[in-house]
Amino acid sequence: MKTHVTTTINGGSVEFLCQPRQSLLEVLRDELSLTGCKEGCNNGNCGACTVMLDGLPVNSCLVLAVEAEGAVIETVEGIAEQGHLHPLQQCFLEGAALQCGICTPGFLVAAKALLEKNPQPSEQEIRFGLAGNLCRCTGYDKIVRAVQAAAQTPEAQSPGLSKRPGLLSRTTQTEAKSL
Amino acid sequence: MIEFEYAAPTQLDDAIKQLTAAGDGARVLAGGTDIIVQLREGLRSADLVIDVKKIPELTQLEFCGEQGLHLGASVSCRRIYDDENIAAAYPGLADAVRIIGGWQIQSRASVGGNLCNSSPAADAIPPLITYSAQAHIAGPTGRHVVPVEEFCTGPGRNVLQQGELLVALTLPPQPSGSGSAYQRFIPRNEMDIAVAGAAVWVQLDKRGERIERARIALSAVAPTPVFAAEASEWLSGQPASEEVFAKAGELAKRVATPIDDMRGTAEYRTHLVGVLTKRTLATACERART
Amino acid sequence: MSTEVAPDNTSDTEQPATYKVIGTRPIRHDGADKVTGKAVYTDDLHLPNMVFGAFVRSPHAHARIVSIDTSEAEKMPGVLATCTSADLPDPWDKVDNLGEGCVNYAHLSGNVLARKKALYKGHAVAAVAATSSHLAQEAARHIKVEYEPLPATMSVLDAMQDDAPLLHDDLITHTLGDEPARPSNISSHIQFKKGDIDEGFAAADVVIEREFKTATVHQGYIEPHVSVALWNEDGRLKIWTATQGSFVVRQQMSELLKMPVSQITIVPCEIGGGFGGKISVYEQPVAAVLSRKCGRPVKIMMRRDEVFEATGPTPGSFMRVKLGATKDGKLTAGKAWLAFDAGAFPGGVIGPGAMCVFSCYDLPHATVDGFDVVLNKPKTQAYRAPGSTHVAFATECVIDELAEQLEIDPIEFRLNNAAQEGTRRVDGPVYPRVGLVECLQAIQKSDHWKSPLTGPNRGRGVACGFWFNCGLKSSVAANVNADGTVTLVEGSTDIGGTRTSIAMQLAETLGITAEDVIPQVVDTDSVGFTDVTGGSRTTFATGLAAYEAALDIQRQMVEQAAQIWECSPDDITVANGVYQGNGRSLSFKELAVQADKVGKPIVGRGAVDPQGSTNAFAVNLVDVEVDPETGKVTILRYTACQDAGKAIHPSYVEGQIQGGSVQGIGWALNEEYFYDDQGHMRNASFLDYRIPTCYDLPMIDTIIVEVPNPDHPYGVRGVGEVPIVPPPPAIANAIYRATGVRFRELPMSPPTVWNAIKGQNTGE
Amino acid sequence: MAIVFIPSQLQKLTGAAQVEIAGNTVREVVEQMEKQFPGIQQRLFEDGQLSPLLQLSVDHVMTRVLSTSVESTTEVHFLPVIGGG
Repeated sequence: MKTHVTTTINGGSVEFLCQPRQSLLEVLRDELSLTGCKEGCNNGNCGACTVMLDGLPVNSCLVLAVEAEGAVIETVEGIAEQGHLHPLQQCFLEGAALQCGICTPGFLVAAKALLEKNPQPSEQEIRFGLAGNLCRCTGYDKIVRAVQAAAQTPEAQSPGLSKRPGLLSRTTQTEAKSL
Repeated sequence: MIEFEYAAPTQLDDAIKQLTAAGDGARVLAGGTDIIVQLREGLRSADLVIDVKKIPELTQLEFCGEQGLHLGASVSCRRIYDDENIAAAYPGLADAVRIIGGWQIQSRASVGGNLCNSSPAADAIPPLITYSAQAHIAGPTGRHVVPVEEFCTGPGRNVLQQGELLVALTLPPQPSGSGSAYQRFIPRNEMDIAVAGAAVWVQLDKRGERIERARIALSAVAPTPVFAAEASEWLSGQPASEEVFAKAGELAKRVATPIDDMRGTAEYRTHLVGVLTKRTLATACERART
Repeated sequence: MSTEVAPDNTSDTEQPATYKVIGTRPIRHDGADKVTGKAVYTDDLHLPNMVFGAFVRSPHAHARIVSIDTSEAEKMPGVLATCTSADLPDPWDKVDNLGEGCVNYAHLSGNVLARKKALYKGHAVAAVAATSSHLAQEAARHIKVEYEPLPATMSVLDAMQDDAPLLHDDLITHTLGDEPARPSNISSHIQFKKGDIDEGFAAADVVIEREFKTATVHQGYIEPHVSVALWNEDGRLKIWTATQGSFVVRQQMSELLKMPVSQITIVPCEIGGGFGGKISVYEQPVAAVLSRKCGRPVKIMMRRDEVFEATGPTPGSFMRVKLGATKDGKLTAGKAWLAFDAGAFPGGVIGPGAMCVFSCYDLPHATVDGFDVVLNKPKTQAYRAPGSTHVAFATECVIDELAEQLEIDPIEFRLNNAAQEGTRRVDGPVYPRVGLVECLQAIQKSDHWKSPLTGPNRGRGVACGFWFNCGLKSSVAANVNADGTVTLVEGSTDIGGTRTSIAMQLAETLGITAEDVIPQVVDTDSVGFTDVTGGSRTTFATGLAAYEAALDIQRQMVEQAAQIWECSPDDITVANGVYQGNGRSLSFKELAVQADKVGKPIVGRGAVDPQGSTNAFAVNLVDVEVDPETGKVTILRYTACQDAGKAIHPSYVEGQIQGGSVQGIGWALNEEYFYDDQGHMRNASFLDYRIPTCYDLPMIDTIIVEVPNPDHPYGVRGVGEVPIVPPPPAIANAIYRATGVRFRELPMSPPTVWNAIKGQNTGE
Repeated sequence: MAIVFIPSQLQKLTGAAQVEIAGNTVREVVEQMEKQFPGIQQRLFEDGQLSPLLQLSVDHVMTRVLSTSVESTTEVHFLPVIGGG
């Protein structure tokens, strides 16, 4: 038996059918093709599947899709808008805060939630806030610095974390820069 | 995962009827951070999963200094520590809910669910015990109240009978001069299950020098979270000093009957009880003074 | 964090050249895809009509398989096919080199699906395909396997005993010399001798011999193993997979399924980490067989517990290391006895372990004995500088103890004995120009080393590390586009930004920008053979292929320019991407636009098999604080210095250093396979297999030293692996200074540290 | 001519840790060595190629190519194969 679920995902109304045993992660990825959220452990220990559910970051592997009835969901696919990267995305790129990239969507969603709650976090607050997200490649250094850098952007400091133009073609000449 | 049905009743009575009808095959879903993992890994099975987050009484969070705290069974950890007044009045509980999993877990996991999961290593149960919290249970035969201290009966087991549901927890108001704290020991700094944990509640005299009353509870060192009665009683009338904290830690060890497993040996866990009790007593007394 | 070039005392030929692209930090080409969730990893694929596979795995650490009954599962609605080892061709005893050491295909086939015996808990025994992943998991539980449990052997020393349960009754120890008559669990014995150790130890004033143990650890990549296989009716097999090397997957599939490589296409999707663990095949052949049997694409994704229990951890080990030195701080002799567990099948990482044990030092006399031992654990695999981390833990702890006894500063002692150009390694060869001395000096000059460490229960430790790095085969094709950009087609899967570091070398050589290169990682039908992304070889070797392709393009561009300008190619000069001749001058881009209109297409090729290795050294400095009441170690400050030869993209070099250091920190402090007495891993999850979270760490400061590699046009050395090597001994040495206890077992987890401190206090 | 470093476990066959052997390539050197120390080639080769368990170090260069040319001062070492992670 499948259940009909109506949700809002990344600002748009989305309806889907699912079995009660299907996780939100499974439905987002397999039914709705929102494959930005990743499965790393499927039991809430790695954070790669982090999405926003009614304004709070959750592990979508630990949410049943049927629970999302009436919920507002945001995924990594909704962070950039109309070709403009979010400051966090831009800072992750400029700061080389990703290597293999599998944990990156989860980090971005969690970091965005963190900055919305605490726009000027200390290093320790960032580390505590992102402790639910595992990264095996970077040693976290550049991730923490990218979040710090994003918090310093004017956009991040204005309400709602508005977008700024993407600067994908820019080469950052940061010889010996402390990044 | 094996197939199951899902219900999300909006009335407590409906939930109890569904729970009763489904019998053994019913599982309650609050935050889901334990039950979904258990179902997926085949550690528990379900024919029917009953989501209780749409029942108003279970999502109620009310704090009034005079009456204490009413904590609906499915209220998330996050809602507790986000409320500055609650976090200030029940710092031991706030300590616990801030470290249950990462932020993503805390957005969903509930203290009620932590209690009903009845893990010996549950972080939220020891603070509840130190506050002498009450568990309000509804079932096919009506409602009753059980002290949290008596709620868990073994690893993953508790007093809930078939058809019964935890509705809320109530914590008494906190008198001035009281303080509380919870600490667990884990090898990492986050994202771990307690190797051992200690919660402490103290009431100091007006000068903040002497302990009038104290309650100590421990996690991960017995089949259930336990109240350390002897240590708690001994503290009455003792000065709030490092020597006293250390002695209380030694006494608290006497209720620890831990096992050896991949998270630690029995010897190490027992030792940690002494360390954590001492440290949480110091923190709780410090908080009682401010 | 700072980036340093080689100190002034390097020779003229090593003066850093001025580069326009190399050494800058462009945004990686795949970056936008990866921060927006658009990058396609294998599990993101959803092929039409696709079904899902699941494994049945042994619940026993060692058991004879009496029977397998798939009939009940096959009757379930939605179940399409089952598979056991009977569906794989009979394996053959052929040993092949996959660029991560060797594989014997009989063993590999037996690891993919157990034949007569299950050799470890989690060993795959059967598999099933069904219309949903839930159903496949359920159906797997309906495959009935009857086992006859056998005694298991779980520790490397136990497994070496004469009376140990034998895993393979035909396993004869391989040595280059005389081989024993009887089978055992010792699959190989390696030996190196240099000089005369009796003489060497006799000349020593201080001799220290210690024993060390390390636990089994996992690479811990966040993306589980996952593949989609489509075995078409025309006999062609296509596999989309998460792998470090698409061509070695093709090679393994060809051997295991006994079909020609030309019938197989491997499509490497974006890969979520590997670190040596995604080279061997596991689920790929099974997905292929299931696809052949049900005629539909089959996806298999492992659960996290399967990843831990059944894919390549790196070995646990037992090591005995003895070193002697004179009063004035010169090492005279070394002796090492090393036993590494290979897991259930032969072929662990003992070879490089034995070669690396004394590789940081100039030792006049030494012997090394290394043993590869099978036991009832998953088949081990390479993990970042395979074998070197183990042995560095042993050697660097003894070195530290020697320095202390001799009352010599630990960095000075290492400088006194450091391997350098001309040093003969214990395994024989002589080093070319290497940068260990420069790394030690850079640490000595660092702010970290100069800042005093104060406070109780705190200590500072230092350690060195070495890794060879491989060359191996790489191919690229580079197509010049009509707009003057270059599409770079390559076979190296990109795990950590290598698309960009390879593109930058092409760009530098051609005199264009990094953004004017469009790198594409393609399938095995679309580019020449390329070995794995591993062995710290990709930026070095595939970069070299890109360099060759650029020179090839340049030659063709010169010809085109000569045609356009109606002059001889000999009259044309090229400098910094500007082509000049016959009084005219065009940039690369301008010339490409014109050439598109007149001449033949310009296609550069680069195909290399660079012989040699890039000899990377690293030195780490760490400050720790130990909680004496709990035994918990906090990393206060960390500085990792490494010779990168030439850092092509410094951010990603720093990233490799930081990531490797943190993996080493995890290995040092908490990571281990925790086995119960039944040989069952009890912590097969990211909850209890504790890789570091960001809340466990400080920033990891990096110092990049650049002593150019003489065997690469831009001086590149591999950087990916050596960063994991020094952290465990550096941390052990720091904990010693904080507690007065020398730790000789990994991990140095809180209970271990507490126990030792307690033992010290009570005189135990 | 090359200086061949004999793996310690094979030194029983040669009686020495290093031997000077005639030949212009590694293959020629090994073939010549077999004449002097019968049985050594089968320890090092498989089907006429270097054993997959071994690699060569010719001076400091790691290789598996048997046609690598050698001179009188060239050192040839037989080492276990290495890979990487």
